[in-house]
Amino acid sequence: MATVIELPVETYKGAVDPDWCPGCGDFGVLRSVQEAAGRLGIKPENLFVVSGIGCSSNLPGFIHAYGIHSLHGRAVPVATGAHLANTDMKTVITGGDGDGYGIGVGHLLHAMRRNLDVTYVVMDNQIYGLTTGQTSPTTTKGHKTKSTPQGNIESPLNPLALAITSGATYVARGFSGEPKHLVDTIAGGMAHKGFALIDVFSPCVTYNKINTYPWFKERVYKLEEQNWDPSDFYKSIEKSYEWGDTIPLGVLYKTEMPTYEDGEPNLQKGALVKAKLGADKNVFKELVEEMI
Amino acid sequence: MATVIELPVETYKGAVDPDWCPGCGDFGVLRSVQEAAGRLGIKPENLFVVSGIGCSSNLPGFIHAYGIHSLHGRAVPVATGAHLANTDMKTVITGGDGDGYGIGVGHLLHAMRRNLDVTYVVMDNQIYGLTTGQTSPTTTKGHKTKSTPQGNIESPLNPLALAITSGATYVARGFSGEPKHLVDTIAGGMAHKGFALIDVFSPCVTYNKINTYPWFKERVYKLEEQNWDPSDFYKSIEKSYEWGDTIPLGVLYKTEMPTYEDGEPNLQKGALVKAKLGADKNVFKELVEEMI
Amino acid sequence: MHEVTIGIAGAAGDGLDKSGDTLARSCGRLGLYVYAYNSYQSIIRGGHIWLKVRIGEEKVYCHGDQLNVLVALNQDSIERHAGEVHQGGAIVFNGDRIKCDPSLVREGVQVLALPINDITKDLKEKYGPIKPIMQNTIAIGAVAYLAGIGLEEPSKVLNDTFAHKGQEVIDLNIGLLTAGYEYAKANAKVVADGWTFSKKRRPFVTGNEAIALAAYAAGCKFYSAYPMTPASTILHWMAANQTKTGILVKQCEDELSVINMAIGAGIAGVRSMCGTAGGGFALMTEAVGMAGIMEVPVICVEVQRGGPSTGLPTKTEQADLWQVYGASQGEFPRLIVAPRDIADAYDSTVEAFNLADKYQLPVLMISDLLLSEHPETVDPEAFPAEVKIDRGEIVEKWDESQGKYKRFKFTESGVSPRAIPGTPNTLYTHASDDHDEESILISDMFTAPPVRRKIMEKRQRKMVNMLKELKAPVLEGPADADVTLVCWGSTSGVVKEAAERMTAQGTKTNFLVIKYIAPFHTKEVTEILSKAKKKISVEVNFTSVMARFIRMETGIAMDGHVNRYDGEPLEPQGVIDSVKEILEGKQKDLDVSEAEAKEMVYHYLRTHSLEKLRPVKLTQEAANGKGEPTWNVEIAERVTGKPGATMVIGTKTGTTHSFTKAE
Amino acid sequence: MHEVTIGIAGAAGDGLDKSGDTLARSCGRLGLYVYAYNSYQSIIRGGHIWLKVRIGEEKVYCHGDQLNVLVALNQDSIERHAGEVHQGGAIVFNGDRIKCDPSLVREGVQVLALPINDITKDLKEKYGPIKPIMQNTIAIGAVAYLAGIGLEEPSKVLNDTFAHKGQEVIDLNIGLLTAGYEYAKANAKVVADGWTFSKKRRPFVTGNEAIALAAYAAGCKFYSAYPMTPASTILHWMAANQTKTGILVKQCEDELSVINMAIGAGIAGVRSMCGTAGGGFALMTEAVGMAGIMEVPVICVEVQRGGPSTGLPTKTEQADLWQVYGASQGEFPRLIVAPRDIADAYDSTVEAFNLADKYQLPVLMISDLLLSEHPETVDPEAFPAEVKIDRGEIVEKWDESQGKYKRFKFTESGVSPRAIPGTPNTLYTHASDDHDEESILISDMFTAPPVRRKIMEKRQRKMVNMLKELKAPVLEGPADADVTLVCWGSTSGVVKEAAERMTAQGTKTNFLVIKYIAPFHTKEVTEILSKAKKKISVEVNFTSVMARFIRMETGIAMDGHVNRYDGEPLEPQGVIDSVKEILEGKQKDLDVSEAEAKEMVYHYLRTHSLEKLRPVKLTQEAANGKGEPTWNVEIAERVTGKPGATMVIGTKTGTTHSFTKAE
Ligand SMILES: Cc1ncc(C[n+]2csc(CCOP(=O)(O)OP(=O)(O)O)c2C)c(N)n1
Ligand SMILES: Cc1ncc(C[n+]2csc(CCOP(=O)(O)OP(=O)(O)O)c2C)c(N)n1
Ligand code: SF4
Ligand code: SF4
Ligand SMILES: [Mg+2]
Ligand SMILES: [Mg+2]
Repeated sequence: MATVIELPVETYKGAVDPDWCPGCGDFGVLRSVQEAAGRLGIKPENLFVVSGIGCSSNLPGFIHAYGIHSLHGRAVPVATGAHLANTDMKTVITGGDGDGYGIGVGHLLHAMRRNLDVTYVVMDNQIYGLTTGQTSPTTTKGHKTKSTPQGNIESPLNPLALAITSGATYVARGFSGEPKHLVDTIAGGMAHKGFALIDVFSPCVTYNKINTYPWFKERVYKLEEQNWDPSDFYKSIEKSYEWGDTIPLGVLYKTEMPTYEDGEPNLQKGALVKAKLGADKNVFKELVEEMI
Repeated sequence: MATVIELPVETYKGAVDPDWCPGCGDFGVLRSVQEAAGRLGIKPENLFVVSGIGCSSNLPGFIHAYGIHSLHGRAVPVATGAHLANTDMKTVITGGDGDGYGIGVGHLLHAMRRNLDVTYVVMDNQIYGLTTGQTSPTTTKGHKTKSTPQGNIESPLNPLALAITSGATYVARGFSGEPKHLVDTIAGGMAHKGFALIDVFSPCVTYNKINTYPWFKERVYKLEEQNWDPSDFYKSIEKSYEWGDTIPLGVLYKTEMPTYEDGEPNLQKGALVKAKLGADKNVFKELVEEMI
Repeated sequence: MHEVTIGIAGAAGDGLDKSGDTLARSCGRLGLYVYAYNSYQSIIRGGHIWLKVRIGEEKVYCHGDQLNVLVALNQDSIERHAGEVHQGGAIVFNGDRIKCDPSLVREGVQVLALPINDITKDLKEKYGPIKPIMQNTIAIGAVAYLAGIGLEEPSKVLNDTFAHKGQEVIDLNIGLLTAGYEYAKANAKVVADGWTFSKKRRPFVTGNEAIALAAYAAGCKFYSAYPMTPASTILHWMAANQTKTGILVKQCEDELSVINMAIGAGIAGVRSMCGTAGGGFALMTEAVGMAGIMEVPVICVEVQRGGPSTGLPTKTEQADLWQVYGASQGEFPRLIVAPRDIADAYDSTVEAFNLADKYQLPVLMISDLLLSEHPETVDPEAFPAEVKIDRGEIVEKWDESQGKYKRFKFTESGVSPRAIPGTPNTLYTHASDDHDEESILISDMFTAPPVRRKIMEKRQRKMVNMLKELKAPVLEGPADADVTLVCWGSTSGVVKEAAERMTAQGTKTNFLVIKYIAPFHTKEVTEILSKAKKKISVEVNFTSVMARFIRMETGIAMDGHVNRYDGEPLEPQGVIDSVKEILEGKQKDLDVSEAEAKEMVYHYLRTHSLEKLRPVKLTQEAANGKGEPTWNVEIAERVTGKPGATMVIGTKTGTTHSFTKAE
Repeated sequence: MHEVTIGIAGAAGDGLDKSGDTLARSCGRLGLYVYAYNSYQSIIRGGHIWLKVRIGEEKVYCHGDQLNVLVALNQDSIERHAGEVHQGGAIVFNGDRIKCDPSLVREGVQVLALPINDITKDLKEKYGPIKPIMQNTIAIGAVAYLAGIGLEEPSKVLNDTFAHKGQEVIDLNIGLLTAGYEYAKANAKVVADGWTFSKKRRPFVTGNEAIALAAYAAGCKFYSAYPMTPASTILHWMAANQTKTGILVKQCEDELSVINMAIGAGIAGVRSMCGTAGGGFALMTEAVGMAGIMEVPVICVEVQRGGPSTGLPTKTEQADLWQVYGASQGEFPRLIVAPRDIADAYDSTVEAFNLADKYQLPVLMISDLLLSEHPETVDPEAFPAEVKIDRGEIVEKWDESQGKYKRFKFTESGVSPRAIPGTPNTLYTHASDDHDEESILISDMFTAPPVRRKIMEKRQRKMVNMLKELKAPVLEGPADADVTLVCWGSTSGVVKEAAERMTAQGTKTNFLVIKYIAPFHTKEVTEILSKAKKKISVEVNFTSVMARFIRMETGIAMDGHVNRYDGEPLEPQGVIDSVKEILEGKQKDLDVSEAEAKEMVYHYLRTHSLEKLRPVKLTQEAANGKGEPTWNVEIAERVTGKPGATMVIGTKTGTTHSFTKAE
């Protein structure tokens, strides 16, 4: 492995400035992704940043990389296709809780069980920001939103438990209010071989008046500071349910497993995008012969 | 609670005979659902049986009840709508592994976290039967199917772990080759208040030559015979990973939790389908006044 | 016609819609008519918002193309809109923060720089510092004076609006309002007055609200949705009023779930509805066909917005016709209806529920952003609380002695009497596979071609029979017109005004609004159009979808097409100009105009963080080696006026050939 | 024309397709032409399967409407098809298990009851009991004799087919084949002979295989799919040959994933394709618009089957035109192309990849079940290994000195040179929101109407330019024809034969096949059709979608429509009869015919477990208080002939008015 040449965070400065509300948690996530990429020395032209639709999903437009700002809920399959077609690039998916855990959760689950070698950073604000404040799959029970003025009656899903049980091999949580730790966590995910899911508390200062910066600040602590052993599958699941007065940040679970790319026969000879086009004459002849 | 008047299994005999392949596991599941309904004394006209598309999803056509044979992967939302509109009826969803855990898994996950009061029986044959034998989300790694002639490279999902972590409150497994036990398991789910997921090994004798009756017979054992305590959340998750030489059947996990219906304000006064149509004049006036 | 148009411009988050609302409701209560249009952007804060409120003594059918009073909430807004204010009008802004360059203002326009600090001294002493957002109320006070609507009604509206916040907030707001009013009274001339206030109190409603209210009246019991602009406000209204209406409101995990749940509820026998925008509807199409083959009554509202794909989420467009028409594979009966205005949205919704039940089919309602989100005053009579409810042929009871109940009985009408699940002795399966009368599948081992032929014909007969009871479209305006404009949806308001103005100006013009798309009144429309002299379609899209649709149904082609597809709605004068061009046989000019080139420069500067610059001079050059004529633009520094850059824009393609910073 | 048609009928799981295959390949190797059609059902076992293999010395374009030899694998098949065998033909079956009632057989037809037990004695001794499925080979042996193709070639085919199973299996099969052949030789007359065997070896291929093979030739590197009849066999072929072709084959979790992955791969720069049936495509539509606005090359194959909804999964239909045309909200460029036959499917696929790359847009290929699943012999020249590969304008390298790379540069052609991700200095974002040249969103804070106008026009110009290089449709057949048939997709084969037969019979008939749907050759088609004397559309659907589409594009209406929508494909004689009716000005008769009523009775008996009965007499009654004339049917017990029941079927509606069991 070549030595990594770190790149400065400015390398990834996007063409336009983010139009998020002042104070939005997503600013911190954007910067952390940029720093993590820099730390790993990934050249912008070798970086795919893929999202769906949402405030958070606007991120690819704000980073200097090959961005894909796709459809609501479809970041994972679009990223999968792009990544499988060019495994020489690093693929990072960025998006919101609604996008990833709501409309897109089916794709996510299947991508995780494939242990696809991509990193998924979810800006979890427990609300639908862009559509002006409806309930999301991680909205707390009882939370009064535009679509649940009587209070949300659904239990939130637990993204970390879902990730661990589905087959993700790097499962972590960050907080936009802890930028250094967040860079570490995201860089860890991007360096990991296999599916990395990083759920990031990224407060929506406009529509979520419950899960605010102070709310999290009071509760979060870092697993790394407690010498957490992320290798135990069942303990990690149990840990993922810690929620209330204390909420853990950091890498809950991590393991090494063969990736989808390892198993796919047609990825063993390099990136598809670099393969020669057109049929091999002998193979073609053989294929036609089978039809006769 | 009124005493239950049991009904004979013939009560539910469908208009046409099943056209499944002789020996298909689904015959046993059909009969078990019929027996379970009879045991609980559910009149056929008060029973919704809802499916998607697949061999297994043909079930509603073979049972005397109000059947809904909907779209591939959409059984859960269709059932949810039907059920919420008429909570006086019992709603049972029946379908395949592809239908429920593949294309439909997003809906399933969200229905479970709602703890909707329905019963979902999945005829899990670890293959796509109706489309003549492609890989399904529960197909074993390495299994050679029509779509994976080199062997499946994806890890199967664990439906029971998914159900427990997602919020289902009755999570069980049955086997078509153990009909009595299966009736008990399904009847238990139907009697349970909340979301019941029952994964049933229902061998596809035509396209799955690995997970056959003998394969299961050699491995399965009944949790009930081992005094399994289904109330422990984390232990149940752990148990759900037991797979190999021994595979547990029976109720892995069970708990009592408020259902979606308990929380929904507009379901507190009885079934929606029985409510009077049209606006209340005073309410209407008030609503218009708010617009002035 | 006695009318005035107020424009309020600012950034998202400036609270500008609330201000417009106060103004509009005040007028609505006084008996004036109001039509408001909000040209906003999809980001939460910052984006430019442009709210136009048109007020008239007679009904106004669109936001028009006048501007009499501009309220500018930031500097950018002055630059964008000051020049649009007509003679006799006024420009109002916070003089403490904003400057208005006189060169931007037309002659005869008053410039009213409100000295906010000064005029709120007393209020600040009493209530503490005034939040920026509250300053809008001062401007509204000034507008109340300029527009001649007085202080009383706006004060009452503020009183109602802030009732839940307590007397102090009310008093502060009324204080601000009054301060603005008094300042304007002392320093400006009224722009409009002499109104006759009928005092008929009219609700100020959006199309989405009308649909939601109508659904309640019609007995809807189930509404499912997933948030998506511009359909979300149906969900919001439904959710906010759920305990009052008893309608179960379900926000689902995606649109697939939304429509499948709605169909499930329809199967179970309740009146059910769902709604979404174009992108969400794309996910729903598979289920529409299921409702068709299962013969399930269900309503789906598709609100069009700027496309394709995520497109322009907050912009209006009418380009989803084919998506709705082509929804789902195969052939099945369904009603497709496009309401034309807010009152019609109410009626159409009620009718949709009745026809869905009567013909047992899905109803697709096509709306558009403009119709769904713009509010206007509507006569209260347009919203009857009691409406006709026709559930069609329902089998309440079935005796086994009547033989086997056949859910899909082959009938002459195509409609088979329906038993609601739960009814004893009528059990059947709803199948998405094709089936026979008894709902036994014919797709599997039993395929019998003649059975399939007959169920297909049965289903399709519903279309023929339903058409008979739908009101055919009629020509509006002079029967002997020289020009016939053809349109659909919210564009009908603009077209009505354009046609009337053209007729008044000597070109007799009438117009045809298409409401029912499937089934279609082929006979009637053919009759009307084959007699029309010049037929011109007017649509907010690129490919004239409705004109194409009409040609499909009638074989008749338009003589010309008016289209707008830049994100903004049509306005009457724009329509008139385009129609005149067509009548004169002029080719549509797609070149970049000077004004457009200027806007493109602004766009470039804004997106390249060069807001210190502004375009000062544009000259056109024909031959320049760029393969097309160009606009050569001199760009200067905003403050110093020094040369900042030059930019060359292609007149044909609109490309930026170059942008060169001054040394 | 020298030809023979063999029909093989049985139940699903009877292995009947393998037998047909042996026969067809043998002919294909001998240099004869073959066209096969399999009318199967969607269940795995049991359902009725009806395979027709038409063999000719000249190319055969459809499965025709003849039947010369029937191979019946069960009793039901005799009852259904024996009467269809033409004079001079033969019926072959296992005489040990099946009886053939002579009353079912036309005059001059040989009945060949194979004494399977007897003629396989030796083989059984040598190889043990013969599995039922292997008995088919005996029948094929008999057919080889009857059809005059000899033993040699079928033996070689069996040799190749069972090569991987070892010599014993080969020997057994050839033994069975020979037994059947010899028995027929001894006991029957040949039905067809005197063939000239050119010995040109032709592949026997389905449309799906042709598409898959073409994709390989064209450099496809990524194929994603979710299983769905009738598109699944593309996936199966791709998967089976993945290590040979190097194409990454991905079965996804659903169709949303399928197309979004394919688009992702397209974005990354590989040639990528996906495929599905109508129902799966309904789930894909949202993404099609995304590919449109992002200008991503990607191919999606939509194979039509019987609809609506799950419909008739294994039946052919052409009713998804609107779904494909209307795919996704909004307006964006895309190519929609419908190949007409298997060779054309190959060419179209190759062209699709080139046009997708050249114009940077999604290509939607519409196929249909008949085209996709029926195999036919195709000249090997139709499948060149080396094909033109044109990737369009690609930016291989970009220097910062060239200025900023603009992915969506506004160009005259509408095409902006494309840099593949990974290229340094060309970084950009693919956005589903609308955007400017530099891919900066114009949907959010920056909306600039003229920029939007120009990007819309840029995209749409691709449609205009692409049309110029598409081959316009031409009339086939006599230029001075009295009748012009109009069709698309696989129906063109039947139409060709119908037109030729009509011309031969004295009614000069030509035909027009529409291949490119969007963009459309409006000028050329208008020219052709406006000169045509009688224009009649021929389609496998209810609403004549292509005829409607043509009217939209040209304003020209057909003079009549031939439709079939009972699940079966059109056949030449049926087309000719319907065309004649139209020419004679007859109203289409939708009444239930006697043959249809009989089939409806069979359907009723089969679905009510009354297979012991069969219809014996049908009489029509006009006035009977049922509101329509009826077919009154006497039903008898199959074995005893005793009265079993009576049934009354409505002639208009097709409803079962009553079914009464005999006492
Ligand atoms: C198919 C579809 N449905 C709905 C929408 C509207 N929509 C845009 S963003 C969004 C939710 C965003 O929530 P989340 O992913 O949590 O992002 P956030 O804005 O909170 O960062 C929705 C519903 C859409 N664009 N497409
Ligand atoms: C949208 C859509 N995609 C694909 C199909 C085709 N299809 C029908 S059944 C099926 C899979 C069935 O697998 P499973 O649910 O496991 O049922 P099984 O047949 O094994 O019982 C598929 C892919 C479909 N009907 N609809
Ligand atoms: S609405 Fe919320 S999530 Fe969106 S930009 Fe504002 S703060 Fe961030
Ligand atoms: S194919 Fe498999 S799942 Fe389907 S009916 Fe046959 S055995 Fe059952
Ligand atoms: Mg969110
Ligand atoms: Mg299965």
